[in-house]
Amino acid sequence: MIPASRLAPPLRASRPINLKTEPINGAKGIPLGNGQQLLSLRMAICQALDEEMRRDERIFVMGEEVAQYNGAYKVTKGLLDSFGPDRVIDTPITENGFAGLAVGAAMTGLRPVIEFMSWNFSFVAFDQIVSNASKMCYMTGGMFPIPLVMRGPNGAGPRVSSQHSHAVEALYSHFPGLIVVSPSTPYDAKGLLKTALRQDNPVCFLENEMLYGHEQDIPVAEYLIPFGVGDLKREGGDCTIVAINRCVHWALEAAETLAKEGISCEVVDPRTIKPLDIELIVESVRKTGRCVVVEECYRTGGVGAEIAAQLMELAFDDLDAPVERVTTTENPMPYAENLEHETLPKPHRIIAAVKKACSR
Amino acid sequence: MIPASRLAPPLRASRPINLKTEPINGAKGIPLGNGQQLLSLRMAICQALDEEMRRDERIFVMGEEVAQYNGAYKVTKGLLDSFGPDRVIDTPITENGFAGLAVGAAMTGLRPVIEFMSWNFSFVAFDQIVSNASKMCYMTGGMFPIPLVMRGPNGAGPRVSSQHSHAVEALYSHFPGLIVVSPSTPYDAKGLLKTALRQDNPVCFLENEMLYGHEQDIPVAEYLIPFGVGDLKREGGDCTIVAINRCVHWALEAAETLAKEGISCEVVDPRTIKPLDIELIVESVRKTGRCVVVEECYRTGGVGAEIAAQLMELAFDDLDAPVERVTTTENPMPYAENLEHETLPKPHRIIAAVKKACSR
Amino acid sequence: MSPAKSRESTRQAGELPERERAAIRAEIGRERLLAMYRQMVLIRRFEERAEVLSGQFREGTRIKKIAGFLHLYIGQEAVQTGFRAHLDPARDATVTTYRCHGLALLVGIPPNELMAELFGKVTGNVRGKGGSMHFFSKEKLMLGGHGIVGGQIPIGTGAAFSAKYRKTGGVSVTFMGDGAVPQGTFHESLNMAGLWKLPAIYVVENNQYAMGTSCHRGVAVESIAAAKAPGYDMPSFTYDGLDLLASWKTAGQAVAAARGGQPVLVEAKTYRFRGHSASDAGLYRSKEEVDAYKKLDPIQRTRADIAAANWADDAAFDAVESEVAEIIAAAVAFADTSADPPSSDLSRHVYAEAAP
Amino acid sequence: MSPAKSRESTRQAGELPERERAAIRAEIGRERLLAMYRQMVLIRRFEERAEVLSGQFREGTRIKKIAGFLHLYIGQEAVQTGFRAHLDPARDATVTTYRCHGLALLVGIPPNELMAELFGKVTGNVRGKGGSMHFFSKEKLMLGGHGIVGGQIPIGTGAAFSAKYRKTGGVSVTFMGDGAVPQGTFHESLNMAGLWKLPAIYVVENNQYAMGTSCHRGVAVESIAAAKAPGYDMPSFTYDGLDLLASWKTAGQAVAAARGGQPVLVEAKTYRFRGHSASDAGLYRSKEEVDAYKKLDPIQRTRADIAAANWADDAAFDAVESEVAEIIAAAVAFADTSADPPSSDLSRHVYAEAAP
Ligand SMILES: Cc1ncc(C[n+]2csc(CCOP(=O)(O)OP(=O)(O)O)c2C)c(N)n1
Ligand SMILES: Cc1ncc(C[n+]2csc(CCOP(=O)(O)OP(=O)(O)O)c2C)c(N)n1
Ligand SMILES: [Mg+2]
Ligand SMILES: [Mg+2]
Repeated sequence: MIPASRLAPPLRASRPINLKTEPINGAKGIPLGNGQQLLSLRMAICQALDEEMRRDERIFVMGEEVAQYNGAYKVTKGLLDSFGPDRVIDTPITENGFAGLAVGAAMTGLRPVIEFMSWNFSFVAFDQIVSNASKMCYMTGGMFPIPLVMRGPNGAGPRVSSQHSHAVEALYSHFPGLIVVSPSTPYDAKGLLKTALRQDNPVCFLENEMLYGHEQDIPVAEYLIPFGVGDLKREGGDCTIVAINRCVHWALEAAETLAKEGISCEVVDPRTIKPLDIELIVESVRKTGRCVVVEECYRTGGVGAEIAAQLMELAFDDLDAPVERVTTTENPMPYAENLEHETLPKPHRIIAAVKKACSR
Repeated sequence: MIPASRLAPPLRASRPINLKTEPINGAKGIPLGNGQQLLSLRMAICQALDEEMRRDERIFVMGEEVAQYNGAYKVTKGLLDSFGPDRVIDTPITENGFAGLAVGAAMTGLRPVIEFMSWNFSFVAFDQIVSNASKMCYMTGGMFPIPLVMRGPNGAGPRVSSQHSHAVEALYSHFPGLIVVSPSTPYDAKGLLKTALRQDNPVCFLENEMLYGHEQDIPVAEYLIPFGVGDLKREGGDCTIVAINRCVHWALEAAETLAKEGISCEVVDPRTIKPLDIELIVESVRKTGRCVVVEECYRTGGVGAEIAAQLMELAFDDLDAPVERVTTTENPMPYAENLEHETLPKPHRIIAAVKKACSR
Repeated sequence: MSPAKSRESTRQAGELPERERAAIRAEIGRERLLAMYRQMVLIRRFEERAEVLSGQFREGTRIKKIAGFLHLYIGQEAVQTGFRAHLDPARDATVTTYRCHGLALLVGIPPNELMAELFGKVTGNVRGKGGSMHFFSKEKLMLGGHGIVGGQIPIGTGAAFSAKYRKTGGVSVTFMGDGAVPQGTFHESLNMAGLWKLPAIYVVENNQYAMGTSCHRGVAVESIAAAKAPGYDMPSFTYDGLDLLASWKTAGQAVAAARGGQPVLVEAKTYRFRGHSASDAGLYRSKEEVDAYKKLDPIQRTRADIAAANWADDAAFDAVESEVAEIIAAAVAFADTSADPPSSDLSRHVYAEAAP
Repeated sequence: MSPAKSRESTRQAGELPERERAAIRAEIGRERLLAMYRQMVLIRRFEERAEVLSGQFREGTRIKKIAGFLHLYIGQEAVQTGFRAHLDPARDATVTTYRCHGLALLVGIPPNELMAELFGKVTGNVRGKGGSMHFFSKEKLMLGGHGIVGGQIPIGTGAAFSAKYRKTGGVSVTFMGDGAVPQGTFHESLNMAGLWKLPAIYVVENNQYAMGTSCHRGVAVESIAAAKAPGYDMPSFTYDGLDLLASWKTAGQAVAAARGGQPVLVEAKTYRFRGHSASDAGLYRSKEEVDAYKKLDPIQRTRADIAAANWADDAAFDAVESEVAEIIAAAVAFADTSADPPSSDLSRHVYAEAAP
């Protein structure tokens, strides 16, 4: 059985958030007494940055609109005021340039955080991420580890079509040397980002614009969440749903519906894609015998493919049905509302996949 | 049973080739009579380019050193002489620029072939390949298909270490809109490149430096090989080895050794990774019950992961053992000879994987 | 190799004296000037309507038919209008950013198609697949509508390459924002164009901000075109992009140079009257600054020019407005009554349907 | 924003008159000049030996201890030698391309380590993981050894950023080939450096070829630094990179400017005496051309300078050669007798081992 401690604080339903009511300093949560605070995911990230920047002078934040504009999605709100223009730096639109600058800064004693206004724009910086950041430690025999956090929104935004809707979990987890984090809740985001800022590897920290306003009660006291430790977001016995980032919420919604029909789903949130807590997934699948992976990456070579392959290796005799993959369909994101809806791995598709897995 | 027609002309063992004895014009094979010619893989590519450029004026070849230098690896040898500097064009080192230029040219009536001196350098051009080439047709509702061939050597070269040794099959096949071709023989290379040059999608045509000198007798008469049709490179009954590009040769070597030990392997060469001839793989696995995928990509999210996931979906009850994945190990390529040897999916690792699969 | 000297012919921004204005007007002629005026009004009203329909702009009720990003060209119309007037639709290609409504209307894509695209309908310009940022026309050689800053610059360069390769005598005009200048693609493209003498025109629409980043915080030099063109063996032009006459005049020179095989770099000093996109609060610039620029509204100035020449009276201007209003009303009706794309469209066009 | 004017102080290539040479020599002084001469000889002999050991160079038998690419710095030694002389190893960072043997020796990485790296041994500079293209030193702030053309330019920029951030007073020197100039990274980096006034020096080692592509077929302008620096609000320097005295002099000015917060772009006109890498047949340049440049061998010219000043006699030069020969023999012996990396190294260093 999976220990109850793996269950994170309960999710709190997202409610519409009004930017203007968020505190001027995006890092300050709303105190709730009893050691808890209310934070949006946006603010959780900001708070992690704020706390770690106070703790470690080597950390700086750089990216397009992160300073004076407070971040295109207001994630870095207030950091410029708190830390000044030497540590919170607006850049020209020049992702490959500033990603490489960050690698150079990391090689010379600093701990850069760079924001991609969205991960779609990391494609311009792909070479610096892959050829330099991911390999430097290895190719220098350990001489130059690269403590670098690259962060920003990932996955589909609201109807922003082809060039603005990529989910890059699968893409970057293909490369040894990179760490890939993809949190689905404010609690996870804060704890994982703090961990990212205290270790020495290049981290792709993948947020989701659609979850920035998502709120949760989280502890005021400091905590860190280690990489490679997944989290049960729901317990269940009939089918394991492994879901990533925004898909966790869709999976929970689907699980809710399925529960009414008598199908009990366990929702596993790996939280970090590389390293991947395959033990937790295997443990769950040993129990349920069935697995559906839900992600925003494309199907071919998505995270689901890797999980399916590993499950085959590690739980060959435990699987009662093939691993189902619910992913972004195999097309660039279309703009039209109905097509966007069908492209994304939404609850109706998850439900169908679970039923298929369970019908076997 | 798999029809014998799927068996390509027999492989001919590679022998050391002396560049200086290759004809001045890289496109001209050595006639063997009876409608056959002897061609190295390098020359097969050159011949395909040569034939298609004669056939279609819209095709031009562009890249670093492709013209006056005859190609860094002499693949385009003689093309400048045959077609002149308007159609065979040396570029500055500016991969993102000329890849995007090619997209623009493809949108305005031309059919560009660009050479990446190696696919490692395509990372600089990643945005143009993914955000523009792969999406243009879709995002314009079919208005602007992109007939574009991107080609060059892929995978590990000879001891060239971290930044020069990537295999990109998995990377690019993740993206809808791209076609990924990875031929292992001169025969396949020529037929597939001709197909690539007559269709309207962006194609990643992945060659391998270590195979450029590999020779084969191939027909003088014109032939094309369609995308999505794999090829049996060896028949066998105990285990299916799906191998890509250079790994086909390692797989054949392993199969030879295993045959002596009484294990009969079938070697499937998918030839194109996207589209993937999963039917052929399934057909073979139905027969053998076992599958080992051999590729030069990294393990996490490699082509093997996708094949394993699809096999689980399509041949769940036929698999007697988990799909084994023999890949580049999860590290950037080291320079040291012994480490490079262990990093690559060489015969000794394939043999071990087949035995593991068969021991179950 | 040609010598590195720069055939500089920079024109600085600044109001042209009335005598020069009159001369340019005469060169343009009444019909063409009125036509350009009408085009600018069409763009303006089309976008004002789109803005309302995107529901971000409150006018009593909240109407939301248009989703996603909406980057308006309002304020900048004179730039592309001036350039388009010199182009031959049969052989000259154009390409721009996500701020592409103006160019799409200028090349002549029917407003119906464009509005339907904004609505995400199958009758849309790209079958509802692209939305606001991705307008295209194969027939008119308008190559987008691109979302990645700087991503379109190599594409425009490719169109110029193509024109030269096919010996059509065509040119390409690549529009970009000031924010795209620091991107690697700018540099890579201009170097190739300069090296190979492609018939390419690069127009930096310097509206002084890249989102919230003012140009002097993004680009190391004050005068982009003048400082950078010599580095690519190109001449440069810099002009007041809020002035249609200056735009037309400069565009003519730039197109002539490119047609003669000399790529050029042009900087149009302009301003956007709206936020970066519909969701931008615009706190980075003062109301005074915005108001000052609004006084230089290119449509108003063109109207004044036309009036100065006595080429139209108020009634004529009103007629333009009502004609345009009808076009837009029809476009909205068309979009509204059009169907969503069929779900079979989901997987269609991922790959090309047939060889040409 | 600072004005766009370029504080140009270009120096054109060309032999300095003897009076000026004498003055520079005096500035450098005997000890330093001899030390630089010795460094250049060390680089030259080290690489000549590596060339033999790579087995591409035939001298009777074929010896192959070194695999992969081998890009030799032979001919270009004066450039980095002149720069390194002005740097403070404790705070000034350097970074270069795959053509990195010279810089590694200059910053003081022990030849044993470097030769062992070429042999792929665990005692190598990066434990046999990098080979010829990837030499590094954390202690000496040498940030590589990079294989992707242009990929190191942002890294050097980051080192300058870091020096400014940490207020060390340090500068960074980024070396690159002429072939890297068209890459987007060049442009993006120089723009940031110009914008933020980073203490960065960019040195284009224009050896006139990028593999087989002569510079005028790759870069649109003749005079790279002079034409491009103004576009980044930087001054430029151009000098004869085959002349150590010119190199030392220019480097001093460039380092002083950068230390004062003014990034600079430097172009050293130089030449490589060998092929691009060991496998290059070099058909793109004539024997006459190569021979003409070999007459300008920077080591010979420096020797002549030293002799002209009467600062060393033949015996002293011979002593340098034999001292260097010993160092190299020792390095080869060390490399030869060192162990291969253990197989546990395969998966080591993919990730950092511990937080610092
Ligand atoms: C590579 C990339 N980085 C970031 C963005 C996000 N982004 C979209 S528009 C924009 C500002 C562009 O400004 P400018 O080029 O001046 O054009 P303008 O919007 O002023 O017309 C930014 C940062 C993007 N689309 N692409
Ligand atoms: C992005 C990229 N493209 C292509 C290459 C292959 N390549 C290696 S060196 C080289 C030529 C570089 O010439 P230059 O910058 O002048 O340096 P030099 O070798 O003359 O020192 C090329 C094309 C590469 N390593 N990286
Ligand atoms: Mg702008
Ligand atoms: Mg060079």
